[in-house]
Amino acid sequence: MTNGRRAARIAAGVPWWLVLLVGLGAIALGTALADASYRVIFGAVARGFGVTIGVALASYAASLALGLLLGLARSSRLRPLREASTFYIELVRGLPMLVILYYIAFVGAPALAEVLNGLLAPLIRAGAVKAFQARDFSFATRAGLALTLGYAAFIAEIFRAGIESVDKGQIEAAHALGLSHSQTMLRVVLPQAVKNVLPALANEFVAIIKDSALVSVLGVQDITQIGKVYAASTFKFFETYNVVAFFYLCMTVSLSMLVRALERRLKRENAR
Amino acid sequence: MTNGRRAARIAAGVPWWLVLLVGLGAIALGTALADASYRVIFGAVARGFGVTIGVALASYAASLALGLLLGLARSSRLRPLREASTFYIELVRGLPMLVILYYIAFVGAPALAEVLNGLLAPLIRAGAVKAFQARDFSFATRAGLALTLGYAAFIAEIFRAGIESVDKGQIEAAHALGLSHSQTMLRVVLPQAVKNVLPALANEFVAIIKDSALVSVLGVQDITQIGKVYAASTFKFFETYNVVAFFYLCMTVSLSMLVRALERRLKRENAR
Amino acid sequence: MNAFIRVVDAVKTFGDPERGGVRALDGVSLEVAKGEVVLVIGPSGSGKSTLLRAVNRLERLDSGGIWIGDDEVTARRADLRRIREDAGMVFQSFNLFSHMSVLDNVTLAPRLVRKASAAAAREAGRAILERVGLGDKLEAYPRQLSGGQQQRAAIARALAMSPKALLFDEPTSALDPEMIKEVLDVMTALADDGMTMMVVSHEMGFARAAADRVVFMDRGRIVEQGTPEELFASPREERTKEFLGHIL
Amino acid sequence: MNAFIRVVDAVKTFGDPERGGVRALDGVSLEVAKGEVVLVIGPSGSGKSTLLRAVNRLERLDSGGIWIGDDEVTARRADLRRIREDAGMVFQSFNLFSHMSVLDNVTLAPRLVRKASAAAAREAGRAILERVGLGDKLEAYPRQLSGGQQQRAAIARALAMSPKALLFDEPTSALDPEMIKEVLDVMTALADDGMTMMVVSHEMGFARAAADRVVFMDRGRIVEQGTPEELFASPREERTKEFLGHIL
Amino acid sequence: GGKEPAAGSGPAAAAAIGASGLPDLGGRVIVAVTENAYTPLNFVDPKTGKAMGWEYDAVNEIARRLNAKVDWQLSSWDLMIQSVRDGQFDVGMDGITITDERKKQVDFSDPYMVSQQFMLVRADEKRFSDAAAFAADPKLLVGAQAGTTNFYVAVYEVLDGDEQNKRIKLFETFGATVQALIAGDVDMVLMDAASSKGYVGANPGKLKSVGGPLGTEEFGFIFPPGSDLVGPFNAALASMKADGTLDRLNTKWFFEYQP
Ligand SMILES: Nc1ncnc2c1ncn2[C@@H]1O[C@H](COP(=O)(O)OP(=O)(O)OP(=O)(O)O)[C@@H](O)[C@H]1O
Ligand SMILES: Nc1ncnc2c1ncn2[C@@H]1O[C@H](COP(=O)(O)OP(=O)(O)OP(=O)(O)O)[C@@H](O)[C@H]1O
Ligand SMILES: [Mg+2]
Ligand SMILES: [Mg+2]
Repeated sequence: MTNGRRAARIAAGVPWWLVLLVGLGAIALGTALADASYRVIFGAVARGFGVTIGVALASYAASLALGLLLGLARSSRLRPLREASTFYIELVRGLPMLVILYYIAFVGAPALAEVLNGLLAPLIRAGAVKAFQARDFSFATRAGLALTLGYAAFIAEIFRAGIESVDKGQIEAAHALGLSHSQTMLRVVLPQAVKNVLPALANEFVAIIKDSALVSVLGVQDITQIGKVYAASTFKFFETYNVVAFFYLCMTVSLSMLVRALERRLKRENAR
Repeated sequence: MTNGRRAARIAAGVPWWLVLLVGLGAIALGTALADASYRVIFGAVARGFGVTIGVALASYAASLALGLLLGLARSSRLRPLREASTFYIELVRGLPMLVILYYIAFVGAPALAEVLNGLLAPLIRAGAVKAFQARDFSFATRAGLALTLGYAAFIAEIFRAGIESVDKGQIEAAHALGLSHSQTMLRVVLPQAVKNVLPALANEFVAIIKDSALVSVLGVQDITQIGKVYAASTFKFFETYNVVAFFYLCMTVSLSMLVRALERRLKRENAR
Repeated sequence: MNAFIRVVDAVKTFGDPERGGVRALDGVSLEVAKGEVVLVIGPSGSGKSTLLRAVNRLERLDSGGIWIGDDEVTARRADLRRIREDAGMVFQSFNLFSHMSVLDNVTLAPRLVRKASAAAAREAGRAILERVGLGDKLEAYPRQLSGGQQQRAAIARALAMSPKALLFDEPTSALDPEMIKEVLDVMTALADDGMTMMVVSHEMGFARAAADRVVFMDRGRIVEQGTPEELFASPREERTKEFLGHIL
Repeated sequence: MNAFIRVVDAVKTFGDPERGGVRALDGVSLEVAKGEVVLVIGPSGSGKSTLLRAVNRLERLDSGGIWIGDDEVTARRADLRRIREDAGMVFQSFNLFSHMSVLDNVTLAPRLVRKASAAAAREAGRAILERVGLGDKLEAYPRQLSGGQQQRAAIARALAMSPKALLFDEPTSALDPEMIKEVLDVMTALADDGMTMMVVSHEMGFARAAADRVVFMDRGRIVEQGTPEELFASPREERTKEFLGHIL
Repeated sequence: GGKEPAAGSGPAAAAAIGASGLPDLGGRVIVAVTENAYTPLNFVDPKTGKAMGWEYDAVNEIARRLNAKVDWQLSSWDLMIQSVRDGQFDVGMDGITITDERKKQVDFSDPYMVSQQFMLVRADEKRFSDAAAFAADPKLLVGAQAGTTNFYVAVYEVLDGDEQNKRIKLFETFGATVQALIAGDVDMVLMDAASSKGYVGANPGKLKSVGGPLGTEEFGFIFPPGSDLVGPFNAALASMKADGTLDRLNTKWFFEYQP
């Protein structure tokens, strides 16, 4: 009896939409794997999975770091720092990611090579290291760099919002105890800010996974590019896009679920 | 004296980053228009401006309407409604916009034509109307439809957050006065929710302008597509992308400024 | 006693009773006569708000019943609109509709629920706002008012539905000392006019001036009740003495 | 009088003075002797908080000066750390660091500002928390404590820097009636131990039990001051009488 | 090495030099780029996942003859000419048609293949069967990829030479143009014989190829301007043409290979 009731209670808590989504996914997977041509496409596209995840993870990690610095600068007390980071953020947030990708690929990378050569000039002259060439940066690297620079602007804004969301009373209390401004930031404000924006940061990861599809325009062999290449060699446009969509959904929906769970947990914790 | 001081105060309030950005933009525009080949590119890309704005505006308006309905359904008391809208939102938010575009263009539009033909079958047989063909929906229409369906999911989440952000006390007070649930929603909750999320909604407009660049994959002659075709035929890759970036920045930065001003005003109003 | 509000053996539990749920109301019975002013006091979490909310059916009971006049509030198919016209509610945090002027706050329910004409509702609203001393704030927005003014506007809003009883949940505890008086004055005037009132509050001045009866609750039960003089001067129960020791 | 805290003609304006800015402090002079407990009362907006915040240099003055012992708080290049070790502050809304345990809250400043060793800070912190009756809550997080417990933890946090004076800004006004007493008890004990204190509060019980002097402020000025008995029983100024009429 | 004698001066000259007379690049690494999206020139075998095709075989053979190694890289068609021009890669190929416009950006090898475009239409198409009939009916639409051969052939060989002609619908990929054709959005897509064969085979009963060859095009390898590889490549190409290697590659990829 009690067991039955408990089971019923648990069942009532499971969201139908998720059951439906997972069910449809399973059916799609089943039919697909029964079909020989789908099986081939699956195996092929799966090879791009690692690249997509790798590009997304690396750019995400780098943009977290850069975004944190930019966010701190944006809420700094020093005006030049504040204005410079605002300039960067507004500029980058105003451009389509596609345009950023093209820029980094063709202007950014050669420029970076020259800057590095300038910095390492003495070593290069001494023959200790070889001069950099633009081609030393692979397209995957450039794509990652572009995603990093682009997402850093978004993440900076999230950090800034997080910093501003921390109750001013916390800062006053820290100052009243004699903590310096940087101690207050580091020990009191940031830990709370980060906790507040964890769900927003996690959402950016989902977004970066989706936007990593754009790196295919540089020929990086991610899920989308491999899908494109396969569609061209098997002449099966649709089947391929179905598989591509399936892979993205697997990643994004499961991550979104995690974000939701995280949000709920934080809410519960704060409510306690 | 006082005039001087007031001028100084106003000058101190102007953000440097904006001055710098506008300055650079003006210099870029000046040099560009002095250069004959840039002038040509400008003229060419400008032709896509109307398309970009048109597609963005139309999809935005439609996704506001659809998003509001979905958002209301998402916070409805009826479980089937809630689950259905969650299903839609999670599915669509999990897919790259590129994938949505391909689906709508090549599966959605032909299916829509068939559905319409099915509905209008008697009229068609009577010869009163002509049967629909997929090509009756231009690619611009399909691109707009795809952006609409995609952004509606994001906008629904914004509306939901707005509805949840309204103080529960407001709902209780309305109920205590005898207002029905729908009256409470319509007269008390929604007006406040919309006001709270205005900046977020405006940000989505900036985002849709940027994402409208994706419609170029369907050959819609927007800024990006014209730029791409132009670059491919003249090999003035850089110059063209500079111009494309310039156009996007003009739109997005000025809109972002408006959003900021709106945010500040709302904050001030709420603080009063 | 000719009971107007009747609460009979009300029980309300929050959360799963098997896993440490809270019994907010643990068998409360109470009668309030027409025109009577009952003050409810008690420590935090004792169930005072839950009692008021149950009377207005903002909260459903697990068991027991509540009647206002001839209407059974707790009936399965109770006419919610009728109940809410029977008893108006004033909240601790005012809960004025922040996107509307004071006058719109006051006229909204008459227009939507009573289907009053806009003109009639405005006329009536103006009169009521006059009565609570806000005749010059008709077009002001809630955020432009002091706390005391906001609470008086909230009282006016409740009065606009001409309720037979008014329920107040700590109407002054979010106010600065100087504003408390202006709100209590309005409430005292209402009591003098014969309004039936249930008030959760720890304002001793108001208790002495306007309350007919004081009810002391603890852990979801009524521990003791009596006239203000009786209860404050010579409480019978240990728990009451202890509590009064803290707040007096 | 051997003044320990000296405020001389303090003036502080918020906003643009040309366009209706607020003069929160309008020439305030006040001396507090070592070991004295001064209670500051006054209507909302009268400048009580601003005065306390100026003493702790959370707010800068437009003109005038403030000294604590031999340190000039208002000196251009004042050693902020020193000032904040001179005077600790307790806020109305506690402001405990919500991501740290109670003990970490108490030991953070000694470790960062005083460079105390973790072990020594923990030992001292434990002793102070014992003293305010929270010896069993060392590892609890603020959200797991009642309001009264949180405020006592905040007092402990201020005490951990062994300040020569303590400033309290409405320490009990965010608390439920039953929790007010436990906080006032801790404050009274501190007063008895000879701590120099400036307290903004309208708690009459505390005023009578612990205050050496009561200062009444209005519109950024000190209107009247005296012992609690003098001021409450026979205020001289009209404004004081009116205000006391509301809160007593 | 110095300038080779008259690159592309015809089979006779190449035969005179002979295979053994080719330049020796001394094991140098040549960075080559393609996209893998042009069956059968460069593509990924669906079954094995291995990159292969006519161009892979040809360049590997050229490198072998020149004593060089090939480092294969991938890029997208959008970027290929630009990135070769920038020196990112030493040689690029993706069925790139030799045009005067492109010659201003990059250096071309001698042509290694002649390509002809055919009209791919829906299987039930009855309104036209050649380019003239297509051009004559203003209701008929053509799908193409911006900046590619099929676009220019559609503009200049089929339609009126106006690049803005509304009858041309542009898409990102071959796949999308074919999809639009099947869906009825466009009525014709231009495509080389091999690709046409592939798409007809992959969509049984839906597509067919009509009309004669249009717009004969010559494909060349592209190099950064002033590249020292142009000469050696031309020499190797000539030798492969002379000894029948190119013909064997054509047979292997255009007739024997079944996608
Ligand atoms: N919506 C709810 N969900 C869960 N528990 C609730 C809810 N509302 C009230 N409670 C619990 O019921 C008990 C009684 O709450 P109630 O608000 O009636 O007390 P109260 O006497 O009004 O206290 P206070 O003086 O703090 O307002 C408390 O333990 C409270 O935590
Ligand atoms: N940061 C600030 N910016 C602008 N005005 C301020 C600021 N802080 C205080 N004020 C204004 O200064 C005046 C005095 O404020 P203060 O907080 O000192 O009053 P108070 O006596 O503590 O009032 P309360 O009892 O409401 O806390 C008020 O008019 C207030 O609005
Ligand atoms: Mg309550
Ligand atoms: Mg204050």
